[in-house]
Amino acid sequence: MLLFNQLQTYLFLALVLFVIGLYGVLARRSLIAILISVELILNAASINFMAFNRFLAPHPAVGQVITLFIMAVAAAEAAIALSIIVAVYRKMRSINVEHATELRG
Amino acid sequence: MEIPQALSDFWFVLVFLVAAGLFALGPLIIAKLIAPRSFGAARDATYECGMPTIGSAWIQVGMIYYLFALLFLAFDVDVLFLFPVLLAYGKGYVWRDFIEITIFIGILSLVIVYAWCRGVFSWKRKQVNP
Amino acid sequence: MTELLGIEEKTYTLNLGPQHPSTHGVLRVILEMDGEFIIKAEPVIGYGHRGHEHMAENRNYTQFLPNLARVDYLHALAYNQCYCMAVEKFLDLKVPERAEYIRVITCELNRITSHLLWFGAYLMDLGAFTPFLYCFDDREHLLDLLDGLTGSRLTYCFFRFGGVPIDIDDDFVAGCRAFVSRLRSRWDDYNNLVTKNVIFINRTRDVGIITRDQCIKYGITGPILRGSGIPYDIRKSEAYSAYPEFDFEIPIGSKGDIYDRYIVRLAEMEQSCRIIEQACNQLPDGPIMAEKVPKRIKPPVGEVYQAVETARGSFGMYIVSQGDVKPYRIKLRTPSFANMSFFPEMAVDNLVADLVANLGSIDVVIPEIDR
Amino acid sequence: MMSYFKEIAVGFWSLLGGMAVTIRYFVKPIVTVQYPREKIPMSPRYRGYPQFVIDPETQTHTCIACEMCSRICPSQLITLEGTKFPGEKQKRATRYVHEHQYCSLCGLCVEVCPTTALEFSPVYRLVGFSREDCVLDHLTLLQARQQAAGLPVTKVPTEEEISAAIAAEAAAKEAREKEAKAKAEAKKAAEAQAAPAKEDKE
Amino acid sequence: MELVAQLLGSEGARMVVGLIAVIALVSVNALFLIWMERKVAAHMQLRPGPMEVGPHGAFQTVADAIKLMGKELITPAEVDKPIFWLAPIVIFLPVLLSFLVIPFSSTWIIRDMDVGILLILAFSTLSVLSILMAGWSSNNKYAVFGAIRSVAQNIAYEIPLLVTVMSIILMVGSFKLTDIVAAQSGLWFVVVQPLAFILFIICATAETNRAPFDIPEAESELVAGFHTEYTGMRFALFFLAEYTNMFIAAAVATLLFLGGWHGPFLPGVVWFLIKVYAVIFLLMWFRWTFPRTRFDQLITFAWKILIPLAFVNLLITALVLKLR
Amino acid sequence: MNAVSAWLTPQTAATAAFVMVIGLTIVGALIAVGARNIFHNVLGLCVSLFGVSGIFLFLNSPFVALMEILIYIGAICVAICFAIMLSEPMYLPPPPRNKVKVLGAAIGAGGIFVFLGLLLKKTQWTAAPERSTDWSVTTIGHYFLTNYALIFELVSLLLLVAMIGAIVTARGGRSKP
Amino acid sequence: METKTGEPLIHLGVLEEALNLARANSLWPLTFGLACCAIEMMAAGAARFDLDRFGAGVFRPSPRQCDLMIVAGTISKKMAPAVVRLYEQMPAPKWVMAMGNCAISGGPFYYPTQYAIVPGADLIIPVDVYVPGCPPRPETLIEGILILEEKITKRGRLRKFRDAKG
Ligand code: SF4
Ligand code: SF4
Ligand code: SF4
Repeated sequence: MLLFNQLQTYLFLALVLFVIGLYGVLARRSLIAILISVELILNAASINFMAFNRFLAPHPAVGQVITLFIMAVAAAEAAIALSIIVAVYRKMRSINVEHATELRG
Repeated sequence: MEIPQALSDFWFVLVFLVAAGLFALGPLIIAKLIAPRSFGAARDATYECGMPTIGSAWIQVGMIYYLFALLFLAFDVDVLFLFPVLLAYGKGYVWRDFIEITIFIGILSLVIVYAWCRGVFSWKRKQVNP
Repeated sequence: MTELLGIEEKTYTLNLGPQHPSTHGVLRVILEMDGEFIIKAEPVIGYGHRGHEHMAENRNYTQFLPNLARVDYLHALAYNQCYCMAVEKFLDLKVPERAEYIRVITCELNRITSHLLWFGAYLMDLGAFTPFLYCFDDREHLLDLLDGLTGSRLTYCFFRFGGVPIDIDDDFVAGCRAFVSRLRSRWDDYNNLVTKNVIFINRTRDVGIITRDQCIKYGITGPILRGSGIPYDIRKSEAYSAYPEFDFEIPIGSKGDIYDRYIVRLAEMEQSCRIIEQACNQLPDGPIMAEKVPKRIKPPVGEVYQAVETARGSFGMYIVSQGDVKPYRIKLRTPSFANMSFFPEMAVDNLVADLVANLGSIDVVIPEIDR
Repeated sequence: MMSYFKEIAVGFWSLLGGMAVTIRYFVKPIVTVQYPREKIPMSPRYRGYPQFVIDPETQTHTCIACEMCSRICPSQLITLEGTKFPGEKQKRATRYVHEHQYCSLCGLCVEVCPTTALEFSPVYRLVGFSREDCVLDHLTLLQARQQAAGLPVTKVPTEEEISAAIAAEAAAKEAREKEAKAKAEAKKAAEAQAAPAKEDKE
Repeated sequence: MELVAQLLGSEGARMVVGLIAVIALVSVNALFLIWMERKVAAHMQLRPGPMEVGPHGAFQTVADAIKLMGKELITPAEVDKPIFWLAPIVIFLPVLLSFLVIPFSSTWIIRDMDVGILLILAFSTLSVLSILMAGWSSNNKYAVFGAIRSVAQNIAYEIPLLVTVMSIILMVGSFKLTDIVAAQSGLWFVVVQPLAFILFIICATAETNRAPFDIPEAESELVAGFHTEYTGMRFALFFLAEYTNMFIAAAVATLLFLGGWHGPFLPGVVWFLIKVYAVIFLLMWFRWTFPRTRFDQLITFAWKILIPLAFVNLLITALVLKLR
Repeated sequence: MNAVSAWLTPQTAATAAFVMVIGLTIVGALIAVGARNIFHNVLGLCVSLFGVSGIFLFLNSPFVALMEILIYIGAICVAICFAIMLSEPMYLPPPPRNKVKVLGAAIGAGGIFVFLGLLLKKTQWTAAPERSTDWSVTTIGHYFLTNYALIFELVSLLLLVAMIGAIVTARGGRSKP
Repeated sequence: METKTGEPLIHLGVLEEALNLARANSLWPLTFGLACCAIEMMAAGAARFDLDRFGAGVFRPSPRQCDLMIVAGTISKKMAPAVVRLYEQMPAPKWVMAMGNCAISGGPFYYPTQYAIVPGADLIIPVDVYVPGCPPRPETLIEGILILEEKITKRGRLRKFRDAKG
């Protein structure tokens, strides 16, 4: 059984990516860095889908379709998130999460 | 399906990427070895038309670039969906494919229309502090 | 809270020049930018300061002659002429008619070289390299003519108090005619290549507009003024030298944008061609030097002002004499300096690309600003 | 909408017009004079740097060291010395250094020279590795040119000759002065003699 | 050849031989193109261009290359060093890769991938990234500006490029470049799709940062654009990549519109190269004729004119295919 | 690929390449969250995504792999870079790390990692009994046109809405500092 | 003038010669005009004279990519620091050509009470070749480049087209 022919490997990899992303979301203060981490998490999800698709799913195309949708959603999400970040920056002169929360009050 | 078919393509890609990297790296190393060095107070200073720079270059660029990047994002994603559809186009549908593509593109074009109406394409400087 | 809230301004400062391909030498512009837009442009001059006026006070009248050619090296002969005319006014010399004609012909040829160079350099600013070489090709023909007459290619020191030292011959006149017809045959190419080009039009139409009032307020002269629609030209209004005898028009623009200035300059070249043709046809015979030019130039106490129209606008020369062999003070009223003074206002709220287009359209010669 | 398309069409057409021009020039012959291989003939008036005229008669220069040129030169860059050699009517330049790096090629020196000893050289290929390479000694240059043209080379007087000449000149001057003085005295005496005669006349 | 084939198998041999050939092609092509560019430019400007180094200056670019190799590599003090070093290498990655799928003739192709054209398009985005890296890391305002502009321009023209390519894919129904060329054995697509061809050429000009769209390097404004701070060999790598990109763009244009290797009498490779260099000549011709567009006009031109036209073209193609 | 050496079987070579790709992904991801400089973060993301696209290749889907590069690296990363240039004041030194927060994040992420990892180990996955082998892009397109047609159209609508939202926030969000 | 050039890491005779030959034939000048002489520099690059024939026509606007600084014109005191700075920012090996009398010595602007200019580029940066004239003809500039090439290769050009001065 080859390393790259096992579902487990991919799932584990996705998990690692997800955890790294999660750490980023929790630890970073800059909104953009958080967005980057979120992208990592989304990619972990994509890998999962593709792996299931490759090893389990009855129709291989479906997993790819879903991955493509994830990409679209990621793009839309990034667009909106970035706009919000930029808007926040323009209002607050900072994109640091802590500052943003402080300023809300 | 021991080894996925796509992998044989992957080999080519990998080898070429590595080769390109080495190809680019080689002359750089040679240059490091055979080039003389110069000294001077301003040698390592940032070039700005012969004057010392004022402020950092990591500047904040105009909003406009960002908006264009966003527009690009939208259209790039639509390309992503159109590519597979194009391959399937005309393979056993009556009019359905055409209509779907038209609707898809139609909706997307609204992005341009909207941006156009909002004046994204006219580069006027907006006063930041009105 | 915070260090981050300290940033109120998100503008930044950019040095354009002194070494920059589009500042035509050594102008420096300090730009205050907001993104791509300029919110403040501050020209810093003096990088080409050579102390011309100070030199005048250290030299006698004759010795100052070659120096003037270096003030505006693109239209050196007009400066020569202005200085000679000023001193002649002082000394009350009457320049023979043939000499005046020669002066006019060479001056107009020089004007064409200046405009051609502007044309080429400006197009190079706009990123078109080829017209630059075509212009230089044309210009070389002209330079050959002038070189054959004066011996220099650029910094002519040709006119003398009281006339010109060297007479022109039939070859020169024929050369002038040939050049004029050659230049005329090129207009089509230039128009197709540049004037009609949609990219060029888009870059210059409605950009860098200078209104009439602004022109008058800032003392702008030359093609810029005429591009804004004011038909003011010293060659007509204070017709000096042999200019009254020629029939030529003052081309004017309507809007005062870069395109108008461009058109005006092109039309001016055509008008210069006309003047040259007429002068060649009517060239009178006679001496080329006034009769009794004193060996030692020692003007009486007094002051004199003389203005001429150079390729960049009206150049004025104010000489104060205290009866010495050296001028007491010479003040140069250089056109580029006045034209440049409007530049900061013109640049604001525009893009850097427009700044370059604007700067080029003013057609500055840096030593002329810095003197 | 119509104008939108019209604009595109007109713009496109204008671009084609420009391309037609360049392609036409592309097939035209080049205008370049490939300099070191072929050369542009210099116009006779071309101002390279001032140099001595080789006089067709004497086959040497005619500078009389009157210093008119050095005085009128705006940059004051001409250093010259002249000596009157015994047996010659006029002074002759013994040293004429033209520091070309200060010259503005105005031609004033050439015009002012009373003996038209100066002309502009058609040489334009003067380049050097140091500032001193730009300093031109006219007499040496003259010698080189004479050599090239197969003319007798003008000898540059040596220091001793010059000092000898100066001494001779001084002696001659002294003699002349003495003579003049003597003459003057004689004249005075004659006048003194004549004066009473005049008075007489009156 | 035999030995290599034995060692690595036929595919492996193809890879190695192809790699060597591509590296040779890239180097020779860049040297030749720069020389050609200078010659074409010169002759349009009534001058001969490089003449003295080798017959008609043939070794001029070789001399340039050797000289650049012997130049000092300055890393300015305030740059972001790792990125500054990496950028010239990254810009080179997509360059070689694209040759992987370009068919020089029906058999001269290193790897005929199913996703052929997509590979070129996808990896060309790497050069955008590299430009951004170069400009950003230089910590030089001109470089940052150049980079941002370059990227904005690249992404703006990428959309119409992709869409025009789509209309070809729509007609062929395959991403494979060999399929696309094979479909043109009768009629070149330039005849069927003239508008798409024009759009493609315009976009390719912009994508390769060439005049009249050479804003990123607009020297009259931005000194030298994103490679303002790059010296010697690093700068040369950008140059090399730029000229190779030009070749790739011309090759893609040839493959998509000009019938690739199809042509009478001569062997396919020759036809292919002739067409590629003809397209490159066209690009040079543009460069030496037109002034530079202003940046905002450039961008809005893409969004206002090119993209709508490209989409309209796509829809019309789809409609015609339906009606046929 | 019939390579010669005993050790250089396609399998080992592929495994090596796979490890490389994984390494790229993880190192990139670490840079993406770890580096101080936000620009390095984005580049790390790019590296990571490059690795992910390699993984997609191993998962037998070159199309998705290339699209990953085209969309993520070509578009999303560039957009992020532009947003950085618009907002983050790069010329200031980055603020010091908040130790507590970093520690908390590490513990939280580590906990989830352990939990999910164990879960992963436990779970048994079963493949669908009947699996088609049609990986082609055409089939994807076919799905877009039939089964997922609605989603296909919705994507464009989503993008439209997202763009309008983005433009409104970015343009209208200007306020006095 | 503390600017010096250091030795390369590897030094091979043959290699050095080949490099020098390449360097000599590909002198990229800096776009750097100070005054009137710059116009003649432009003219030298234009169609009639065409510096590009010698490989010296690639005017690079950034000093980082240049080999040759042609100081064309008067260096005012205000400009001098910028000239030095630009020179220092050029990568080694680099050369300087003083074009025109102003750059050589202050030219017509040099006189005892002069206050505004630096009398000679060699006072602030090391100059390799002096091209006198006011302004020098484009041919003279070409001649300067040829002689600089000789200086770089230390053996004269491969092609002989230098004849007696004329
Ligand atoms: S050159 Fe002429 S002006 Fe000068 S010293 Fe000699 S004779 Fe006099
Ligand atoms: S040409 Fe003018 S500057 Fe030169 S030496 Fe003669 S008088 Fe002096
Ligand atoms: S040497 Fe003469 S032409 Fe050159 S800059 Fe000086 S004054 Fe001008």
